[in-house]
Amino acid sequence: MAVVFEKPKALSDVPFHYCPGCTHGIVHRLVAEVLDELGVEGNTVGVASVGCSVFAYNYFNCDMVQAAHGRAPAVATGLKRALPDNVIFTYQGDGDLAAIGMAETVHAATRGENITVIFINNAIYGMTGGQMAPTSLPGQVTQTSPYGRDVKVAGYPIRVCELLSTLSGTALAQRVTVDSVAHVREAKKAIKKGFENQINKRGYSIIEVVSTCPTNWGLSPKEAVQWLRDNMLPYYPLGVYKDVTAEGGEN
Amino acid sequence: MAVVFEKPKALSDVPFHYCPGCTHGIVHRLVAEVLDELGVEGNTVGVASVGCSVFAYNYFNCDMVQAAHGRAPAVATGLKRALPDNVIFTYQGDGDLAAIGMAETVHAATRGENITVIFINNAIYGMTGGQMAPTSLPGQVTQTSPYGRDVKVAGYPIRVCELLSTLSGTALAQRVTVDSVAHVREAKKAIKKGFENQINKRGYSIIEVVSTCPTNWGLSPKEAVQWLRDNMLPYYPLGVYKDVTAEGGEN
Amino acid sequence: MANTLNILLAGFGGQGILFAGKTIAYSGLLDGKELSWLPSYGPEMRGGTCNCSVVLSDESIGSPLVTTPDVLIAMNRPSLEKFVDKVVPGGTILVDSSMIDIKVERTDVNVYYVDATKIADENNMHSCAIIILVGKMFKELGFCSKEALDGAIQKVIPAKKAAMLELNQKALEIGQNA
Amino acid sequence: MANTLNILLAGFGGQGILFAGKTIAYSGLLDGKELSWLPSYGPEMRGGTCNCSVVLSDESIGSPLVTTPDVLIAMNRPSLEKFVDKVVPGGTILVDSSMIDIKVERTDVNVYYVDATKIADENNMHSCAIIILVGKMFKELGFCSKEALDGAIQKVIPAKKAAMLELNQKALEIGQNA
Amino acid sequence: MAEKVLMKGNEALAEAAIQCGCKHYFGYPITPQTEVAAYMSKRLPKEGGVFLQAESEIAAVNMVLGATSAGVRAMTSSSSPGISLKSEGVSYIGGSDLPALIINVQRGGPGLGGIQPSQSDYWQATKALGHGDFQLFVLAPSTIQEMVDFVSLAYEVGEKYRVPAMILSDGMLGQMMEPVEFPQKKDEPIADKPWATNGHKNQRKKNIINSLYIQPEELENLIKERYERYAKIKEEEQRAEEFMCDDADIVVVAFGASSRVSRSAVMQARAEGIKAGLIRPITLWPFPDKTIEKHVGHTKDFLCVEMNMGQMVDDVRLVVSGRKPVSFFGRTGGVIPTPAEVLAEIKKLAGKEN
Amino acid sequence: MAEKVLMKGNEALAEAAIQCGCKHYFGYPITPQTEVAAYMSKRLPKEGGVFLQAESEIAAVNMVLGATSAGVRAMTSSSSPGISLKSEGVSYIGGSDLPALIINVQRGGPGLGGIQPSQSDYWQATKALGHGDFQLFVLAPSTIQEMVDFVSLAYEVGEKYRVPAMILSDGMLGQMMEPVEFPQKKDEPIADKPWATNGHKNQRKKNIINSLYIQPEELENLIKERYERYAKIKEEEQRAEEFMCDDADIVVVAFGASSRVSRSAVMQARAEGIKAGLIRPITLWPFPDKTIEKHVGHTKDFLCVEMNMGQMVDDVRLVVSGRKPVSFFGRTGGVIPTPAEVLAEIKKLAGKEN
Amino acid sequence: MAKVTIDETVCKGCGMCVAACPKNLLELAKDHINAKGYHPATMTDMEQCVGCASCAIMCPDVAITVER
Amino acid sequence: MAKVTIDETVCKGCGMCVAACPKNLLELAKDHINAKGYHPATMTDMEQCVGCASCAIMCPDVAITVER
Ligand SMILES: Cc1ncc(C[n+]2csc(CCOP(=O)(O)OP(=O)(O)O)c2C)c(N)n1
Ligand SMILES: Cc1ncc(C[n+]2csc(CCOP(=O)(O)OP(=O)(O)O)c2C)c(N)n1
Ligand code: SF4
Ligand code: SF4
Ligand code: SF4
Ligand code: SF4
Ligand code: SF4
Ligand code: SF4
Ligand SMILES: [Mg+2]
Ligand SMILES: [Mg+2]
Repeated sequence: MAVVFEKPKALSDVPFHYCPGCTHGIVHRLVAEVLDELGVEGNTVGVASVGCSVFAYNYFNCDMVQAAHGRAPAVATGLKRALPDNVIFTYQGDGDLAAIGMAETVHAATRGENITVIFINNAIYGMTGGQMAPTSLPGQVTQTSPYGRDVKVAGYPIRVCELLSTLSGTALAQRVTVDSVAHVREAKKAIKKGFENQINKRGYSIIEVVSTCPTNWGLSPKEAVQWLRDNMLPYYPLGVYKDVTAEGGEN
Repeated sequence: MAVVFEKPKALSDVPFHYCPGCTHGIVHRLVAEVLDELGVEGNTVGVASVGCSVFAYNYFNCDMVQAAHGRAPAVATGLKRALPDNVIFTYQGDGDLAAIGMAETVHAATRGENITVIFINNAIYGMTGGQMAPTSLPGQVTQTSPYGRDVKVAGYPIRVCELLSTLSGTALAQRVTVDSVAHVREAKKAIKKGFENQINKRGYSIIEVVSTCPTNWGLSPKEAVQWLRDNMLPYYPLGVYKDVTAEGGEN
Repeated sequence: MANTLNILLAGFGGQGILFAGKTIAYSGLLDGKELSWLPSYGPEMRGGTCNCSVVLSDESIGSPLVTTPDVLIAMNRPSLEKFVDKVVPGGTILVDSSMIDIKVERTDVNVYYVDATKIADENNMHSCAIIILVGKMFKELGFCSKEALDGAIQKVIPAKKAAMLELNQKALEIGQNA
Repeated sequence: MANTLNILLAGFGGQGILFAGKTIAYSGLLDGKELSWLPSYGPEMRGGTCNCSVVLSDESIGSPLVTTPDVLIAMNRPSLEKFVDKVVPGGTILVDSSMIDIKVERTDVNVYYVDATKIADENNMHSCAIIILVGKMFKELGFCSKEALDGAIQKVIPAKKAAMLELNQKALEIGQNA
Repeated sequence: MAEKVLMKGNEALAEAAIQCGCKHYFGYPITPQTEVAAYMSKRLPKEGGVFLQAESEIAAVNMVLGATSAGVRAMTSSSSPGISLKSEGVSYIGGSDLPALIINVQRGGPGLGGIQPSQSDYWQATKALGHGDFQLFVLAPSTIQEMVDFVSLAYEVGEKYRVPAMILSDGMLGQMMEPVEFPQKKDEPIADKPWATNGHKNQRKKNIINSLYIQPEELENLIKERYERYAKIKEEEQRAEEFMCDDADIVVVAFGASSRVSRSAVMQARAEGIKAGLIRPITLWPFPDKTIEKHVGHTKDFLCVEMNMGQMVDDVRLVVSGRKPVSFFGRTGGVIPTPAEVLAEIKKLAGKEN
Repeated sequence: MAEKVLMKGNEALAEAAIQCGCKHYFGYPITPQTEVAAYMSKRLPKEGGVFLQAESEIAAVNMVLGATSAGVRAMTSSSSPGISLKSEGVSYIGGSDLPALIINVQRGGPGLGGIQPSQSDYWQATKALGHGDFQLFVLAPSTIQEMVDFVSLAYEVGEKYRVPAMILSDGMLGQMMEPVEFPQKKDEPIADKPWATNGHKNQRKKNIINSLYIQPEELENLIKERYERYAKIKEEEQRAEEFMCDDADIVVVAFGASSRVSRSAVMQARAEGIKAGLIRPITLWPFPDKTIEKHVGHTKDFLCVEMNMGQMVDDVRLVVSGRKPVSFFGRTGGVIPTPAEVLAEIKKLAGKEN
Repeated sequence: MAKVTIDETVCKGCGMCVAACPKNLLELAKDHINAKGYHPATMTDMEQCVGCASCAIMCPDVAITVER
Repeated sequence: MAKVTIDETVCKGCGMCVAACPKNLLELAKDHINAKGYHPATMTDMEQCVGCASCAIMCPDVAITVER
């Protein structure tokens, strides 16, 4: 009998602190699998952001830096400029990337900063207990939109891939999800492409993973997956928003 | 004989500190003319940003607040939320709006913050003596891109209207210039529309004015206008990028 | 300091630790005592352990953080193991023996084992195990007046959740008879 | 303090104020003196006034900001008006009389009027008016050695701008004969 | 007298702000302060107010600057890292003479640090929350009741002198519940704000809110004028609580959370016959030097107890100025000292004396 | 000996950094510091280095955090408002034990303030450039030569103790030119950085750069370990210049720009027969208390001269601790005091004495 | 034949694997909890398992190893 | 007939008006400078002016008033 599925080498033995059914864990594993497959763990520096994934530095076996809230793209830029031949990735939540870190995100993208960004869009601030995120849906009830997100007051959700695809430095902007085996496989392909782009110096790659937060959505893991399908995916259509390799060109 | 052209009432008697031929002055006048025409000076609070136009608080006759670099949209938001029936505008340069203030800009826009933003894109940091701006053109020589902006290192210029037009809260995103009498007239129309949108509570309006900085471009005022036509306009096409009134709907 | 009672409630998240602490706190309020209630907070709360300090006193309260409890209510084994040695000599430990299969070895404290979760399950009041222990604590220590205890449970459960209130009242009673 | 010379150069932006200051500073460097050069900076420089403090001394220099100059080179009227009263008694004022149509009324200072801008224009060295005044200052005060002055002008003008160098050398000479 | 209710510190503070007429809250979530925003988001819409979750702490503090410019009572709250981000904005508020209210529910630092209670932002709050010469009026509550009471005090003093005010709280006070009572709403109107930029309606000269003064002398004069106001605040607004100080040999100085612990320790010391007392600074800036001064004479030893590595102790030393020894005991990183630890320190000093 | 050249302070500092092996500069323009970036943008590409104009000061300081994590010598520079924006990042750098270099070319504050020279960020630099318990190694140059020399000192001390370092300069020093000489390049290799996150190459355990410690005790222990390093720095790295102090009755204490003015005043006072001296703190943190202490005995009066409303004076008072009077003279908002003004203050004290 | 191994100590009883198994072979243990307080996933019928690894692919805690 | 008034004290001699006048009526004074040090714009032939205000519209310093 051969092992057909086991924990990737690039993941440490520290058990995840995530809530039951939280998709952060699946995405961690996919990133680690890609590091394994590309054989770059020893050459990689990951940047953990501030959000539920803040402890990512414990989970990946590569070198890790923990960045301030929203500043992972800047930290990654500093690392990449000092280590142009290493592989640098950030792992960021929607609050981190699209709220406090919006300027750093737009500028890393427009600079074509040669990094790979894993972006967990779970429409909420998980870590701090369920406040509205820039990606929370219209009408969504959160701790800080207790009557449902009123777009007249709190504004409209931001579609990050669409926004960043207007920038010349973006090499890949793709939205995936992990609600099913097929989608998980697709997500992994996208993540792999994001890392390959970096190795081929094509610029900024962002893989947005539409994710769940069962805890702060107040749903069971199973219900959360269904809510994601029913509510998130219509607002955040899966797909490739920019891909310079498809356009046939380097950046 | 009747006066066919004179200084608008909403401009004070303080002479501008701008360099000879700097188009900041033209745009100030247009804003003041619009305030006059709409009769809203007494109801308006302007927000001066940090850049060459920092002293704007001396020039407009309405109440004025001077904001920190990049934070004019946040200050304007605070004002507008406290004074929903007043007219609030910001006057920002490209460094202010598109570099340090990018997060505040994107978020004011996506919130549909009911303000009017006058955005002076002169492809340079004027005030501080000619450093590269987020909008400096590829190859453009500035104090901090002395060998010409190398997009591989410094990244690509940001097209702000294109970026913001992806956001649902943006009511108007229009790019104009003031290199000729005809264009000045067009610019004024756009500015007026931006203020009318606000009065009609349609959301965030941004009027990007492609401008000159003769001093830091190292050109005479006349040469600067020509440089703008030859270099800026091809990269920053004039036009309406988003207009909810044209789309026939409120926001 | 004799008139101060330092209470620590500890278990998993989801076992009603904070709620029970609040009930005790309200009983203090209704008795006109000084009191404080302090939860553990932070990411470790998710699914992990959760605990809550409650202090009842006749004097104004210094630190609301209970590090050496007079009373420990332990709802799972890790919590008991973590805090058993912190209880002051002569103190009280209430153990949910449905959840905890070990015994307290100390002899200088009073230990009460109640099969709280099992009893709660049998009575269809799954979330009320800890309230049974609060009832037991009341019986053994009389930390407040009867009126205060009854009033407290009404305070902490919103009026519209009458069914919940009834269950909890019943749980308190079961505890007092356990 | 007798061996310290506090020099203030003032005029419009674009009149070469900072450049002239640098020339004087370099002459100090070449003479092995202590020296400092401090420009006014900031937005008011744009088109507005511009000035520059240069201190030459045998001792290490305290404040590089010249508020009470021993020497004032004034290139426009607002600058002269602003600083004329700050010059120390017995000090020196060099006035570009092409640009300034008033006279200094103080009698306790030495004033030299040079039609610098006009002379420069006539000699096709429009930007060198202030260097003419530096030459004049050298003649009247001998603030440095001749070699240092000649060396300084070569230091401040890049080698590739030979034509500019020549013009400036000529300007210095004109000034020394003015 | 209103009924006492049990409330978390963060929520009580938020409710107090609403009762003070604060209808504009701008903030960004951070533990252990999130409940302030959560509470505001529930209550303000019903009060016709505005709750806005900003995109960052920087945006939030600048929104507060804007709203305060407009003349309303506005507020923001955060915890240590978020407060650092606000520092430029706070300096602008100070430089623009605006009476905004900023809450810091401190946690352990530096960096991301931890989320447990701390007092390690004392220096930042009292000396340098931002660049330049300026001060905040800083209040340190030690009970939930004070979390409530100090909100109106902060607004009142801030508006009277046109200075920003801060409530320097901590995770313990933010998260804990105690019985609290809200004062009857006062009918006193909120002070007039003739300087507000709310549209001149062609009826007054235009107002400008600004912190830029390009002429150094002008800027210096303005700063000196501001320091005259600070001097007045120092004179009139310093506050401290004294507990068993009058005959004390050993005076503990502690604020906020650590003052509660210290109070217990002082009582225990007294029970053991040691003449201990407690000075609890309520205003951290202005530092209550008059109260310290009062007790320099009879005190044999001062002991500062803080949840940091030693910050306020410098302010105590500045007052005592070598006349008596001033020692320090601190826990940091989120550790709350116990009364027993403080008592041990007191005993050490008592032993030394006796 | 290398030839002396005339250079602006900002440019000399930038050149010095390059000569120290700093190949990574991240900054954002601000007056009066822009020349640092301008110089770097010209030179670094030719040195195979990286000049990057960041989108903001916040991004810049976090880029420095990233690059320093990778093990290189990196640097950022700004002026007062921009430094406030960096404060969260600096706290992270301190909390991550990274030896980054930060330059503050101070201008007048608070808020946008002015652009003329100032020293009003002394407290911020020495006590609280960010939240939490931590310190920077802070150097105050007073000449262009020191702008050069202190860069290598800052890197060396920073790397030795793994603490961030700051050069606290001001607009006067940044903008002025003086003769300066660059030391021969030393062949000493830059210290090894086994902690750097530069890819473990499967040859060592992974490295983590982090400031988060969720267990308070763990965080406390880490902070205490760090404070042991600080204690060592205090012991071994404090520096000050003494000028005519040995027999002085009146000792002026001043750093940076104001120390130059004070030096002139002291010389004038001596010329007039007043026994004045000058202590010039070179390290602002650690504050050179040993030097002050040395002169408390014979000194009759201390006079602090600063370009702010009185900040370092507290540190002097903490050392002097009431044994001698410590007075203060300051100008602020961008005004540079004149030697005559300082002399007048010295004379006042001398008059009082005699 | 395939073999599925579930690491009970890290399992959080989320049920993602249960939902993912095309053969419906997994369930959450009803009567015991692990040290973390969760009802861990258990295999009901190993014989039926086709080793498709769907369960493992959907497990957020990487608790499952599949051999075939 | 039209009348163009140029406020010399605020004019910065930028020449924008000169370039804008369709009738080419404006020039920068060659032989005098204003208090700010600029050669101000001057009208060469008022008779020819059509009062189109192009000069004023392009003047960044609002130095021009046009009557008609
Ligand atoms: C400067 C700063 N502001 C706020 C916080 C508090 N904070 C921690 S995580 C977080 C939000 C995380 O949300 P997101 O990025 O969506 O990640 P998730 O937890 O949802 O995975 C916030 C606001 C902080 N640590 N630092
Ligand atoms: C926090 C902060 N960073 C930097 C500066 C310095 N600064 C002043 S203006 C300016 C750039 C202005 O450029 P832009 O916004 O394009 O306006 P312009 O001068 O070109 O009109 C900068 C960087 C500042 N005042 N504050
Ligand atoms: S709070 Fe939400 S995002 Fe965070 S670990 Fe739990 S489920 Fe996942
Ligand atoms: S520097 Fe440029 S933008 Fe600023 S006033 Fe001068 S010309 Fe205008
Ligand atoms: S490997 Fe496939 S068949 Fe076997 S248990 Fe897992 S999902 Fe079911
Ligand atoms: S998916 Fe993993 S964690 Fe969830 S129940 Fe199955 S084995 Fe356990
Ligand atoms: S009004 Fe028209 S015609 Fe007359 S000067 Fe101006 S531009 Fe020329
Ligand atoms: S456009 Fe205005 S400022 Fe320029 S030259 Fe003409 S009148 Fe003068
Ligand atoms: Mg999220
Ligand atoms: Mg610009």
